[in-house]
Amino acid sequence: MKSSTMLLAAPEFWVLVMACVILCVDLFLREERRGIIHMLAIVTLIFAAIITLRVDAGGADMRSALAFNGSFIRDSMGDVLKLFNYLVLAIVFIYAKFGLRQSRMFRADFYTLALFALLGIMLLISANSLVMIYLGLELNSLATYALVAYDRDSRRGSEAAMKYFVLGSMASGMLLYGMSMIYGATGSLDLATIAEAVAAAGSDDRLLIFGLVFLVVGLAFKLGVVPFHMWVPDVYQGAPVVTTLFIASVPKMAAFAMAFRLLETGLGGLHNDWAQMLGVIALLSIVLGNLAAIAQTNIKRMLAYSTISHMGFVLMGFLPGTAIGFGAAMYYVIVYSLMSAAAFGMVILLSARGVEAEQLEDFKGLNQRDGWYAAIMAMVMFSMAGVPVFVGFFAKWLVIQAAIEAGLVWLAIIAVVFSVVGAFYYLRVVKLMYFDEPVSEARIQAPVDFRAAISFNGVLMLGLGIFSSSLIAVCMASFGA
Amino acid sequence: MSLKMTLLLIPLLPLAAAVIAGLLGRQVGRAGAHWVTILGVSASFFLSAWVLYTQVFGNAESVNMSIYTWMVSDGIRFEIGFLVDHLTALMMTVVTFVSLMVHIYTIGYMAQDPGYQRFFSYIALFTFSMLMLVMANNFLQLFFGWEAVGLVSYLLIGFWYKRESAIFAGLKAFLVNRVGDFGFLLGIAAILYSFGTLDYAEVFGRSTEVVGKSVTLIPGMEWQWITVICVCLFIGAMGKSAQAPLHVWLPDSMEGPTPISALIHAATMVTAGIFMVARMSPLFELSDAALSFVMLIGAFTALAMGLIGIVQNDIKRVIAYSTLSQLGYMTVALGVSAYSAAIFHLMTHAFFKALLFLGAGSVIIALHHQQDMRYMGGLRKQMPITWLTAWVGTLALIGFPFLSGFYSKDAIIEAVHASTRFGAGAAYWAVLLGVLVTAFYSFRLLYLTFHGEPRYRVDVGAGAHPPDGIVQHQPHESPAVVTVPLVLLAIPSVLIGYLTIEPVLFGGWLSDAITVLPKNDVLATVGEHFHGPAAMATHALQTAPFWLMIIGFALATAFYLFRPSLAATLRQKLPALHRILYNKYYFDEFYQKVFVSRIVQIGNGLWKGADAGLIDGWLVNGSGRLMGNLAERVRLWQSGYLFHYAFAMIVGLIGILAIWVIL
Amino acid sequence: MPIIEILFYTFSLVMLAAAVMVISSRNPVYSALFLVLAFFSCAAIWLLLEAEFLAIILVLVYVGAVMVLFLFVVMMLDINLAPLKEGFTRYLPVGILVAALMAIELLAVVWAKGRFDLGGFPQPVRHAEDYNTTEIGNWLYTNYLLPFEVAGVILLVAIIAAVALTLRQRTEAKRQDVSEQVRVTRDERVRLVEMKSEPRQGS
Amino acid sequence: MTTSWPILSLLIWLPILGGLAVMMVGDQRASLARLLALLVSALTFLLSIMLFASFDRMTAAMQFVERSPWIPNFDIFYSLGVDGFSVPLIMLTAFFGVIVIVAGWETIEKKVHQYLAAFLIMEGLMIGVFSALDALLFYVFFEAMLIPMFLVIGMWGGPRRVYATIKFFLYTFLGSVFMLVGLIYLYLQSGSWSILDWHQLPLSLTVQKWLFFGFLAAFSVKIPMWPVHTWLPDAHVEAPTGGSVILAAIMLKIGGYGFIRFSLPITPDAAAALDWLIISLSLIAVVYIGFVALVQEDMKKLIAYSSISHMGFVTLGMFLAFAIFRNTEGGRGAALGVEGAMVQMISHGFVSGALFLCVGVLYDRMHSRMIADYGGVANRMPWFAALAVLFFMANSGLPGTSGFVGEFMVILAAFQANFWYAFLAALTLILGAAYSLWLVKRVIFGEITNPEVAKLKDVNAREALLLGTLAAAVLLVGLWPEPLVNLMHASVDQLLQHIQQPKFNVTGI
Amino acid sequence: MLTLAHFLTLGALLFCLSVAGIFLNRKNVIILLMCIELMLLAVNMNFVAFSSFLGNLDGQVFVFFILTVAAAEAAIGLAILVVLFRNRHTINVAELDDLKG
Repeated sequence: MKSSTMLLAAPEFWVLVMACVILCVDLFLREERRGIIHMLAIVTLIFAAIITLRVDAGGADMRSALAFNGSFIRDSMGDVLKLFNYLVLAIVFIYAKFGLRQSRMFRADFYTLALFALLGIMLLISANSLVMIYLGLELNSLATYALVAYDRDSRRGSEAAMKYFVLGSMASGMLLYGMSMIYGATGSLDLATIAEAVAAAGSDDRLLIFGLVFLVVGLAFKLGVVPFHMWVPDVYQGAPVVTTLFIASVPKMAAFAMAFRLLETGLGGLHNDWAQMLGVIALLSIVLGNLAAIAQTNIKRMLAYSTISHMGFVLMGFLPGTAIGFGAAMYYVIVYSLMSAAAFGMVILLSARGVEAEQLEDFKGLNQRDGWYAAIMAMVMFSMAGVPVFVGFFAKWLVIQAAIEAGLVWLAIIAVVFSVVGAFYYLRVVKLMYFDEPVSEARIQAPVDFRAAISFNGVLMLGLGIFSSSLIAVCMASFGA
Repeated sequence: MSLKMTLLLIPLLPLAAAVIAGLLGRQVGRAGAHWVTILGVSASFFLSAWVLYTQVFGNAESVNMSIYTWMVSDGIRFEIGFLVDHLTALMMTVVTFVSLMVHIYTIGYMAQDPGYQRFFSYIALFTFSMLMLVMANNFLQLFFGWEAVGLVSYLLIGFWYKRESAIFAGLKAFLVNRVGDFGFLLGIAAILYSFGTLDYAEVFGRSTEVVGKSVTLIPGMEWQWITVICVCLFIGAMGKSAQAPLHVWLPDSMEGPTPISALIHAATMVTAGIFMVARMSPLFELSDAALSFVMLIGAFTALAMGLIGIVQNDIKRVIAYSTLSQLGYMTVALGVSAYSAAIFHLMTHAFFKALLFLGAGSVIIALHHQQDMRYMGGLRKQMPITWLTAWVGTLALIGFPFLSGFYSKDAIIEAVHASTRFGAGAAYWAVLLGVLVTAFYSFRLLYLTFHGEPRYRVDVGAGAHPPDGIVQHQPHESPAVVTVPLVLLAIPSVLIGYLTIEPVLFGGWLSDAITVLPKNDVLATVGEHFHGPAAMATHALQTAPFWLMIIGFALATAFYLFRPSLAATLRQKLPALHRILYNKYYFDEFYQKVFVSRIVQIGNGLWKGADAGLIDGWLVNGSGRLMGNLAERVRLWQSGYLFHYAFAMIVGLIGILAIWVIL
Repeated sequence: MPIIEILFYTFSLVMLAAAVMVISSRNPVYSALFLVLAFFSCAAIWLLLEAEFLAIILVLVYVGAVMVLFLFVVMMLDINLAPLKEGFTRYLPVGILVAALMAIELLAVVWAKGRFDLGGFPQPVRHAEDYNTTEIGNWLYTNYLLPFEVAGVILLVAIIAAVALTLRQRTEAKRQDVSEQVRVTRDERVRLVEMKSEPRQGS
Repeated sequence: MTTSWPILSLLIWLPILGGLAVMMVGDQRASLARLLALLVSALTFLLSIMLFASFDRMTAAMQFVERSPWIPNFDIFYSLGVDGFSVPLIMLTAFFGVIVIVAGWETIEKKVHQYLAAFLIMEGLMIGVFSALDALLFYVFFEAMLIPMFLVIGMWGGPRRVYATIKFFLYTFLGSVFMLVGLIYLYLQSGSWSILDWHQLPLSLTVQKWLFFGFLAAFSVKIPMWPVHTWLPDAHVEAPTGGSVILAAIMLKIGGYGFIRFSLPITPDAAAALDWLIISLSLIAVVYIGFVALVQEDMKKLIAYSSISHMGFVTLGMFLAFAIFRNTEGGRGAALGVEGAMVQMISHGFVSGALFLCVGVLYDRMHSRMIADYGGVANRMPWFAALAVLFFMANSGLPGTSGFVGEFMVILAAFQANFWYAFLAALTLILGAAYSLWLVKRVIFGEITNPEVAKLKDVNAREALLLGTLAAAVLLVGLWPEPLVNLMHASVDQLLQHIQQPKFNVTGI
Repeated sequence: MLTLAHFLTLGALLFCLSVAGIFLNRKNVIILLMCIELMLLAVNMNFVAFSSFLGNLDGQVFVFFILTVAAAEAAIGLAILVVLFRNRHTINVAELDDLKG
């Protein structure tokens, strides 16, 4: 192995080093100077971005290359996703700093664990073998389990963590079972070799499909789609809002990457089979997620169900198995992360000291308290509902186009109908903010970096919508479309 | 001044006057309002008269010109333009003359009314609309004028908008007219369908193209296309000219101020239907069936409405029913292809009926808006001019020889007699009996109002709104602005028939506008026996109509002048007949029950049942509720129990395995 | 080689039985111990497959460390064991049904005709000389370098997470801070109060 | 004037950016916000007049075309252009842009800047709908428009505003997503998002039918047609005056415009095959809704129902063409129907807008919309009464007012197709007059019974200006529709030419 | 003669047992953690068997990683368990139902 190829993983190493640095720095910091941790974390992300962008300075052959004996891959999809990971995580950190301070939980653990989770995500994105997929996934998951239980005195937090942990472990057990079958059928753990073996074996090898089913289940759990979605609402609700903010944004991109790597890179030969499975799962998710969200009064839970339906939409992008389809799914997942970050950012913003603004009712009369924040939230909600000109619409459009391209017009129709059903509960939030009288007249206060971040995040909903071409182009280009 | 300018000024002057009086009413004041409108209308009248003069005596060519292109669509030009021939000129003159009289009269009649300017604005606007109607050279403009006069009529009937009955009457008038217009519009559409144009000249020029074409609108029934067109058009006329069964609005329209009853609901607007059919004679001539229909409707209206007039007590209503009856005569004339006779009667009727209405108005002013004849009587002493002119009007109406009504009505009866059209026999009897009836109710009105003993009491202290039968002041003759128009209208009521019957009916005077097929030309038949107006009058003494009129007169005299008790006795002897007549054959009740309340029922049913219940309640909100219920059910699956979650995952796994691996 | 088959079946049965006991045992301590038994049996089976290194690791890591941790936690938490088994039998039929269904599906694939018999997967060659451990060691530090590093990170995360979750610095607990004690000044401790002398009684 | 500067973009973005600027002005400086909004809307209206003036009436081709790439990956362009169908509607929109700003001048007190901004943004989006030539761009404008309206109804509306506005939003949203599926399908078939390209795209009859239903779902809700009209009465009733005005005057027209731009030219054969459906629904709307309107107790609801009934004429006029082509040789009347539908849309814009303003005038004074609360308004508000009667007369299709022209043309055209179509359509003459004038009778005329009515004051200068302007417009179109109709001849002819050509390849697909 | 199928069967049965354990166990969270260990064991069994029969060490290396991760997982799981017990004073699965709906 040439040592230069190790540089391909430079961003990962940087993040690892910095996570450890932060861990150590914290030991020598006094309570009131913890802000440094935050700054360090942001700096980590900024430099990670720079490094990611500069990795190919080494030469054109670095643009898409393998390292570590083929278990690590760098490609443009990975880079784009990683860059958005940094961006979203930076936003998350800014929101979280305020949220953690509000709830008096501002400790370095959050940053270290989140950075380790990021590391897991980055490895997962760049994984090119079953081992790396599993390890990346677990690194991410383990850090996330801990983050869910981050509020150590919360009944609900620990309940959620336990549920997440048990179900997550079970899901990774199933994933592993599937991997073992794939390994057995192809004799390799390397995705490229697997792909060759699959192509040679043809798509009617039952063993492959058998393994595929388990892989799909594992993936479905990670994405949180029906019927492997049960953890999503409980974890979103039970976890402290800063953790929910994290879970709901960054790891979704990793889940997408994992699905792409496993299904397309590895098992592309079985496209027909997994497209059918994903179609059914997507349909169930869209229907069930949107339905169940209607009945919620807790905004975290509502957004959780909405996530389920959004992930259903993401899966629709996989159906045609074409570059455009994957591009659409990737676009959707990036957009979703941004929307979700903004939505939970608003929840953090509204949380009074120590009390989370979990109830939908807490959004009442927001427009009268502060028009700008209400506008941001409204944009996020309309975007999630898929109303043009906000970016969420373009995401929905692309995945629906993918479904139609795959010949599944009926699925597209059901999806759009249920997106209308979904629009109802998003509208309800807008209704609460704009049409109802405020319960509390308390001024909404937030530090300037929070305000800047959430404004930026909200304006992105509109900006990425009106100028949607660049991001779409980037996503499509990632798959060569 | 060019002809085009003149013709433009004729309608536009009243319009301008209306706009000034209406929009700037407060600025110009009451006097300003009546001066400006009277000036406008009189100018219009003189110009019209000049146009008539040039048409009749100047041998001017009939004018057909376009003012502007309203719209071009689909290659069809919709124009606004004027067609001026003898018929139009005659109508213009009659309209502007009566309108002018009414304007002057209004100064006195409405003197106390707070809506003075508004009233003048309306009647000037009406004059404009009516002129647009009669001057039209195409169906679009005809329809425009047609609806515009309807609008003004609506506004004027409801002029006293605080009065519930008035605004109801206005609404009713408009709606019943709209029923007619519904047919009329279909007729116009049929014209466009058949000829591809709405221009009179072109349509009439190519009218024969549609002969022989037939159409099946209801399966199994084949109709002549021309009949469909004509019947549709005539339905419009039925509405506007208040032919049964669309007559119900006219009596109620008497809720409006009397001047407009005279102008709109007697002299001009209601005759628009007659005018229209006469104008369309090139079409109607082609359909015997349609003409029969026209004739029978007219005959029924002429007789049946006259009968109602016998038992009514409201002075204006009696005249209104008389108007209906006379309109029936005109319609019958149309139906037997005696279009000229219809127009002739239209003209004479305009004068004497306006006269009668204005006379009635004069009485009403004197009795402080008391309209019930049961509280009148003996007014001839107090109001000699009104009384005399009323006599003139009555005699003209009943067709007393030498007076205008005689010539026109007798011509119609003769024409019907001469006609061989299907149903002409029945029509003849109807119009004949109508003469008796006319004479009876006319004299009844005259006697009850002006003769006998006063049936009212003068009580100075009775207050502003005394009960029936009591007046505050001794009645006295109306001012000059009222009586002068009466006199001015009385003159043509007497003379116009004698002077014009020969050219109008038999001289082919209207032949530039009216087409009569030779086989239908009953007036030619009648004309064979015509030897001048005087001879006609003397000859009349030997004919049935004259004696029927005398009988009517005698009966009325007996019942209402000499032995008033007889009327009451008769009423008691024939209660059923009286009730039917008094209730106007229950037309209103029938419409109320069958249409109005049914429509409201349907509306409510559709609204509450279909719209709110089925579509909104069941489909729209129902799917909302369904989603809500499903949501509640779905969220129960999320039980909170870890083992259920795990179980769901396993079931999902098993399901996928079962479908994709095992099957 | 019947001996190998006998060994296989014996250990298999022990392992499955132990697994059944793990999930059905009333006392979590017993469960843990049965789990240990299952691991041991498994290690034995892996030895049959010539995976000595993993077999040893399994015993060392699992039985030696993880199971001890389990037992430690079970002991540490003062759990009332009595009600913890209720309802097990109530849901047993459904559970067995579903588990059986799943087993049938799994086995249907495993025993799909000829897929896993010796034709497709011949008996592995026995290695007499080379050590499985050496081989794995070689692979771990070459081909699997990155995963190996990541595995280390995962363990680090586990430590951090476990500490973060369970270490509690009770704010209400009273702790001694020597430097603070040393740095204390007189003013912080002593306050002079001037008081008027009490007026004499009865003056 | 040349097309060298992007007049359409200006028309779209001036109000939108102006709206954002108004929003920036903030809550505290309401009068500044008003002035700014008025300035922006007036400028927009001026621009629309320039558009009208420099529009070439002789050609059916798109004019003032702008085209630049938007989403190149999917061949989506920011492409704008207008023809004879869009220009009048754009003018109408810009006109009402000014009207609603003035209408809300004093009556809106809460969150003035947001109110004005919502209307300005909505105006820009609606102009965008009328000028978009790219289907996705159209869809974006089409949907985005819902948001400001949703907020307007919800924030400044009546007591049941939440129900009404959510119903409005979801109804319309549901309809339009079906269209989205259709649009995507068309893109995948043609590889282009250009609406004009789609006009030329051959499609099998079955596919056309599905697409037709997709479009129908969107536009029938928008316009609205029976039986998907039930959002309209609620939305109208609860919306603030300005909202009702825009809703009635412009938004409904977007449905009609959609039929002309999408359904007819893209799926002509399906439209021909299914014209009976549209015609039946239209006639049901005319008659059924006429009956329903008659018994309404709420003024706004009555006007709302009357709007539905009038929009029945629009759809009727558009879809008569096929029956006319079948039944007659020359196809005379087809253009009359389509142009009648267009005129009806414009006219209904003026009339219903004016009527809602009238109700607004009363509501501002009495805070009631119930007919029973009124009576004898003419006693206290003569000028108002005069104008209101004019508008109600226009609503009932009185010749000389704009309301007549469209109905007249459509009825004439309907007769060319089938006597009974014309017969049923003409029933509106009776029903329209009945509900309009019955309302007039109960509200405007009569003795004052409610002491509140006795305290009414006549229209002030602002209201008089508004209503007077509209009255002038109503009369102008009624007395001389030629300039309006003239605009669209070329486009209508081309459309009719186009829809006569079968698009499906009989042997293929 | 032992074939691969025998080992796979063992893995499959173990897998089913552990899964059944997870959803049958309604009282004790600790058992759930043990079931997870069993499940990983089943997977490991598959990998080792495949590895051996394929003559390819990748599977065994994977097992090594799985064991590592499983240990880490156990540590975190137990930590969560401790936190859970501290907060709720129970580890009864059926009582973990604050979050639902």
